[in-house]
Amino acid sequence: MAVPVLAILIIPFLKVKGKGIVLFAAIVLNAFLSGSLALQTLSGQFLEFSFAGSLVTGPVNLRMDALSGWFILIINFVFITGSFYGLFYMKAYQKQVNNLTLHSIVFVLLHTALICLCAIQNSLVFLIAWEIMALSAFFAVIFEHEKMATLSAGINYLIQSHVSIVFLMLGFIWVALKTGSYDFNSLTAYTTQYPGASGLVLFLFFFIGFSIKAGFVPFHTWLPYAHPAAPAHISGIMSGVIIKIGIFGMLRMITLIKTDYYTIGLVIIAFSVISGLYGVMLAILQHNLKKLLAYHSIENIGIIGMGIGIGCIGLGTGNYLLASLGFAGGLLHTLNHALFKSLLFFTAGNVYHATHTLHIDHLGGLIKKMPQTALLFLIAAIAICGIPPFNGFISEFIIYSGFYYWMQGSLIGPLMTIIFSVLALVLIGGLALLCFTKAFGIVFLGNPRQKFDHEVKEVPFSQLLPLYLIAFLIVFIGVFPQFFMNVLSQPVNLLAGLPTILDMPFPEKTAKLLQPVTWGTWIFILIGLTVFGLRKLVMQNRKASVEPTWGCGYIAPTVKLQYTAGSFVRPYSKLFRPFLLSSKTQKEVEGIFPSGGSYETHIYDRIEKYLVDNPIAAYKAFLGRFLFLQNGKLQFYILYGIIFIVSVICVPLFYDQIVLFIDFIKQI
Amino acid sequence: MLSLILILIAAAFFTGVIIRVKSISSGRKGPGIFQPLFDVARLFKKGVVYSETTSFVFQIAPTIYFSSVVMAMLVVPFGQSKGILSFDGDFIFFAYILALGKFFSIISAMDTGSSFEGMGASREALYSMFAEPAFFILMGSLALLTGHTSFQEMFAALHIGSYISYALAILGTFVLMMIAMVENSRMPIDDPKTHLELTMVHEVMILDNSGFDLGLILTAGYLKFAIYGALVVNLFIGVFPYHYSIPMFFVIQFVLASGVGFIESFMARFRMSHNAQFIFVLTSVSLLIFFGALLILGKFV
Amino acid sequence: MIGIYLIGAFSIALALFLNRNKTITFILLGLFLILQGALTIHAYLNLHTTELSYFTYDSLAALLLFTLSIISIPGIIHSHIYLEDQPAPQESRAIYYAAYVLLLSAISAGYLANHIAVIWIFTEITTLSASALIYHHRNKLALEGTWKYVFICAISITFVFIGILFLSLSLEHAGSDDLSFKNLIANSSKLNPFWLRLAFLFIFTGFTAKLGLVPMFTAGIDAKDKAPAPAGALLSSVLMNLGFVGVFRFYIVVANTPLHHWANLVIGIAAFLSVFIATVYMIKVKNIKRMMAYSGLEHMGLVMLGIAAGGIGYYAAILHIILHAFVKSSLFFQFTQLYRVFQNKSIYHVGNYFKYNTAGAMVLLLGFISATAMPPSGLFVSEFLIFRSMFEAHQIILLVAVLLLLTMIIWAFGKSIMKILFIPPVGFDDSHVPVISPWESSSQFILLALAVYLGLNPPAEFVQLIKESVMMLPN
Amino acid sequence: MIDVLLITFIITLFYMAIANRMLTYLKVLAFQGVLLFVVVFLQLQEINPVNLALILLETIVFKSVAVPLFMAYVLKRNNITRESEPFLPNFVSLIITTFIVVVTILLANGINDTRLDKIFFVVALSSLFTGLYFIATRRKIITHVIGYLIIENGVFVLSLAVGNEMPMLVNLGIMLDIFASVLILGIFLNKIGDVFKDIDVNQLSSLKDY
Repeated sequence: MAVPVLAILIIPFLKVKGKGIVLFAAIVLNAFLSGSLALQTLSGQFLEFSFAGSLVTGPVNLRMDALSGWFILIINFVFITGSFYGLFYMKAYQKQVNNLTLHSIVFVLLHTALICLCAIQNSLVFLIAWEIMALSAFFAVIFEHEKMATLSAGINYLIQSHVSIVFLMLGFIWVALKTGSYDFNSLTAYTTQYPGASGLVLFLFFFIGFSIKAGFVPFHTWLPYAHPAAPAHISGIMSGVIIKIGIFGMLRMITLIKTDYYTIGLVIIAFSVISGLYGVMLAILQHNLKKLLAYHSIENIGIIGMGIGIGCIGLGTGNYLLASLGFAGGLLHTLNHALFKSLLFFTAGNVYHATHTLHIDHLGGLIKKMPQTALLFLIAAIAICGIPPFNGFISEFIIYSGFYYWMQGSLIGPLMTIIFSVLALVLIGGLALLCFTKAFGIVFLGNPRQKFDHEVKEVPFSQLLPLYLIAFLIVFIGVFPQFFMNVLSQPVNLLAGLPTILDMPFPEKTAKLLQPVTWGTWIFILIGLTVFGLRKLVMQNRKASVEPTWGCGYIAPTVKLQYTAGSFVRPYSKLFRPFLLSSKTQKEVEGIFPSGGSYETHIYDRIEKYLVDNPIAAYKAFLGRFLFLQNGKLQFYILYGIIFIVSVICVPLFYDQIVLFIDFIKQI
Repeated sequence: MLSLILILIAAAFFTGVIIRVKSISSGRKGPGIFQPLFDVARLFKKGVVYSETTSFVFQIAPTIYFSSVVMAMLVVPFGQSKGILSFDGDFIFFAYILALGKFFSIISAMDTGSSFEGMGASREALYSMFAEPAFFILMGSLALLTGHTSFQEMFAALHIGSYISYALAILGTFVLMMIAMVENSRMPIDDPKTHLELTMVHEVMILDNSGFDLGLILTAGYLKFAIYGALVVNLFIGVFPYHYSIPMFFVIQFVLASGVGFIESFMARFRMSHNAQFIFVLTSVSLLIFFGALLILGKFV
Repeated sequence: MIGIYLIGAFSIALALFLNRNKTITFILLGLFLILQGALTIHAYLNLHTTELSYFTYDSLAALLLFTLSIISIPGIIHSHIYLEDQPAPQESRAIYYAAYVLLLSAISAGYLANHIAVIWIFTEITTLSASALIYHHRNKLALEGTWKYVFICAISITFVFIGILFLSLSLEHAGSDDLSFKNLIANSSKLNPFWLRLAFLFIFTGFTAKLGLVPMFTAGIDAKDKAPAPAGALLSSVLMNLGFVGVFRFYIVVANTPLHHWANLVIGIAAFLSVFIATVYMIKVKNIKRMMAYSGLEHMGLVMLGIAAGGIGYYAAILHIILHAFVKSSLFFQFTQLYRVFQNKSIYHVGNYFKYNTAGAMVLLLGFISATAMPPSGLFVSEFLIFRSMFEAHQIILLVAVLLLLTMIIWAFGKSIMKILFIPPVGFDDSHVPVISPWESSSQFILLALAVYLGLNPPAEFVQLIKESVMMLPN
Repeated sequence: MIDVLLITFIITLFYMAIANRMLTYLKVLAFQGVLLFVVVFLQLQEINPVNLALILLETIVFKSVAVPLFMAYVLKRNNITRESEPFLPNFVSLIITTFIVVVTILLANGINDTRLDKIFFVVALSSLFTGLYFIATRRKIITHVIGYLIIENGVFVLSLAVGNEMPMLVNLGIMLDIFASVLILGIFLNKIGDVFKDIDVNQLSSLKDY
């Protein structure tokens, strides 16, 4: 890990261009080093390094198992593509040299911290790495820090991640007290030693801590602010890997803490269902492209969570097949989400690059100006809706089959859970479809809704390169999932608690599961191509004329007549009003010669309002009551001292009197 | 394989029957049963007109829509005989591949930049979103009932025994049919014969399609009907041998088609604002089916 | 040695007071620094030896002396920069330096004193010298601040004296009337609890004025605000430590008596109230210096919570107070540069510091991270240990309350610091912003780095010293 | 004899409570200094010249001559009005002072400690609290200083009440400190007089956080 240090030392003393190159080199080198180890672990090895550490931390153990390997690979991939994309995205900001320096430094730090988090198994050091990660992410987010909104979003994120670290800290303190060691193994030791409630509560501590980072509802409120505020490649990385580190932590704890997995599973599923539904419900109504994507991250975290939940239930009921299905779905969806979400954010970045706005209703018709971006966005959109033939479908399919597999021979209680989770999952799918048809349709299709004074053009190809790479992977997973299934077998075994040596049913089963799906996908593509070919064949000797859109007899349509994002989702928002908190400001059109009307809706997060804003407001009001203390009057200052002394002397006396009195009462 | 052929045949006359029933019940003679096919054939011969706002999306969308329906058709079994493709959880695949088709039809509508088509698109998206849960829960309860997770196995293992199961079958028929209505945007969700764009759902989305593409879309529509019909049939013909089941297939398809015809001729379309609620009723009904399944399995005490 | 030191220091102070020549001033200051260093090394070399019968080189003193000598060097450097920067009359400079040296030497002597009355004397001397420093600007507000500080300190020092008298009353059955801590600890079993209770109460209350804890923290805030930043650095780091020494040494005595639990209760209450009040004002205050001062209040509260919790808390408290001294002083030093850029200490008129002085901005940033005890700052470790000790002492509810308050503090502090660093100020013309060389900030970087190093990877001797200094406490 | 003196001391406190001239306060302070000297003189078993000198210095020279003169000088220099202008009417403050004395007597009664001389203790505490009360309720800053001096006298009495003597050096240090602090207070008082025209406590309440 000397590379990042070196890079950080070098970067400040370089020209802007040099910085970029060094940064990219450092990331790649980092990725290479850690990736090689990760690959070893995925082939089933278990690596352990131990450092002496310091007097405070005690020995520091780095353990890399298949789980770490899987996540490290995801991180590396997203970071390489992200940094490469960032090189070009940041061209617009070449003026701000210091700022770029800071940015590059924290970028490298972020990458290193994330990789370390996957390996470190000493709670103190883990916490430190965790906070380094959070802080560097914070600084990466507030790159455009002259905007107040950006900054406050960043601070919001910082505080919430601090809350998460507080929860983690409490958990670790607890264990450290009981076992006297900071090593992660002590978690296992402790929970095996005292089975029952304690383990469960402990896990809940960690669960809350990690789910703040992962953005489970209701701990999600930082997420929709932080993502839009950050530069595109950072939002891609945040949504791609940083929230995933929360997932990683959860999985890590599942492997370490030995407790009642069944309950844990139910808890996780409950949270995930809520997150999934709530995330997508709000996503639909967002007018800011990035914010929309951010809410979708919450939704996808929900889906991943469902997978993990099923896995835990499998563990709890000792049904290894179920466990492996669940965890496989969860892990695979982690990868998938990292892929298509980063792709979406990068494309959104391209849009911002070209138009300098992210407000959906100001965009439109971009597909003609920037076809490649549009295509990439389309692919990602289809993938995130979980529609074949792309990767999103594969993981959702596994999770579905997990649910249906769990259904066999389970009792009424679980069945209820299952049916409602399935219901939720389906609704999520449908809503996602609604949402992304809206996003794609409004942003890229139709006519431009607004004239830009600057020319809107496609970004250079080199900037699109990493995007194509991601898109390729998306398609690849969609078409050849088996390959990744085999890669996944090690981590899944680890989680499903099976000995890694013997070859358990998992790969065959999923292969058996996925083989026909793959066929289906191939056949589908085949059909599509044939039909298209046929069409081409038929069309070539037909005349194809180009006319204006059919305006139903109205001959002078303007771009203003187009459906807007708001109107597209209006029927939906009318139906879901009770769950949402939307305020509208409108100016009716009136008179014979109307001077002009307007209509906007503002959506606000209801959970945020009642769970975050109001309590904090009350808290601050309460604190504000005590502002009289430092009132500048000397007499009062001295009075405080007297009051303190007198009360310390007198209160016990009275206390004794009261106690005596109570005893007296009792005696009567 | 068998199911494929049967569905194709059914698709040939299904829509025709509907139209015929409607015209008869409104006292006209009406066109021949196979008139729709002729229409499509005519369309295939025609040239096309593209809107100038459209892009490549608009061009590929009908193709993908069509092929998604065909793909869906391939996984539908017929009684004992599997579809071309049959595997655990194929109904998930079924639903999602259709969703792909829908996705593209919606964005192609958006592609024209016309306000009407946008309107239709938004409605379509919303309705299909509401329709899907019903389908999944229905399948889920069947899966629970039979212990299998693929169409063919489920239907094969599905044997009508007790009264509850009859009730379930009826309910299932209702749900499937209604989903079919939503998917094909027929009465009472949508009136294909309406003349005001503002009240259309599906028709308005394809305003700008023409020629070959339009043909593809229409054909896909016919196929969809037949597919859902086939699913309904499958609810009943679980164990019967072919010489009963195949005629049964056509009878049921015919009954369904004429039923649709009657509904369309004697019933008014719901108000747009009520549609969503109505569609969600399907979900509740399918939940009832789920409880019924629980009753049968005796897990519900 | 201590004799030499005191005489030397006082004479140097006198010389500085009289002398008006710059070069001689430098020489004298250099001499003092050397003397200071020598004392520290001497203290470390022969630990546990007593000189002049009132001064003992114990480990706590050694640690704090080390801290003080480290801080004094940049302190003097920044004072020089500060004084050069603004046109002050020659004699006011002379007074400033003299008071500075006097303060430092008084504090060092106070660390070393092994007799409570002697600590008392030197504490009083610090008050006097500090008042001179606070009044350096000779304007209305400075005057008000000084007046309050002096008066509050006078009152509280009287409290301490009353406490001492009660203490000597409590020595009734103990053979000797000697008030040195050694003797007290030796006879701790024979002390009369009633008088001891009163004594502890008064002494604790008295020293809170220096320690900057509830109830007598009030004037200290004004003092740190009004004093020139390099002096404020001392007031909010090493001087607080002196107050801590006063309380802690006597706490050791009490801890060995049945009153231990009661004392913990009193300290705990005061500590929690301090954190609470710190939060209340961190949210509202717009004056950067006052904000730092309140954060000092918060940290002292944490330290005392550690003491009250006991166990590992003792260790954590001492670690925390040392690290806090480094961090807080570096922040105050940084403030001098900040002020030079903006000529204003209200957050409204300060901003986008990152643009004008990047190195300084980095210091502010790292200082913020350290002051809010986020990892990887060293204070994280000590806070972690403090929380751990509270957890261990089953004060879960208290812990949760404190964590809530701390979160609020981080929010408020972060908001202001980020504003300072990044948001451009309203109506500020950066046409004549002085260019500040990054090297000025180097000393602050060193201090912060030291805090991190001592926190995360402390050398064995360091840990050993801390262990020794809490050795006398029952666990 | 000592008791008589001490009672006189308390009476002086009462007198201070009702007196409303600045100079009266100073005179009373001087008188208290004398009283204290006599008390200590009678207290001392054997006359140790150094000790005697020290006490002379501490009481007569310092408490009853230097400080009152210095204060008078400050008064004149800042032409402070002669009235003390308390927040509360004198009558009330008299009652409160009495109350304080009564309470302290009761408190002292509660304590049973052989080496604690009760009456000393009572006098000490009552003057301590009276001083604090003065500081809390008088409007002029100089009355704060006077209050502080009363407290100092109380502490001095307390130190007599406590049987054992401090070591000489310590005692000296303490005394010097008090002297210095009073000096400093006076100096700053002058400054305040220069800076703020009238010396009212409310002038000094601009350093606040709300």
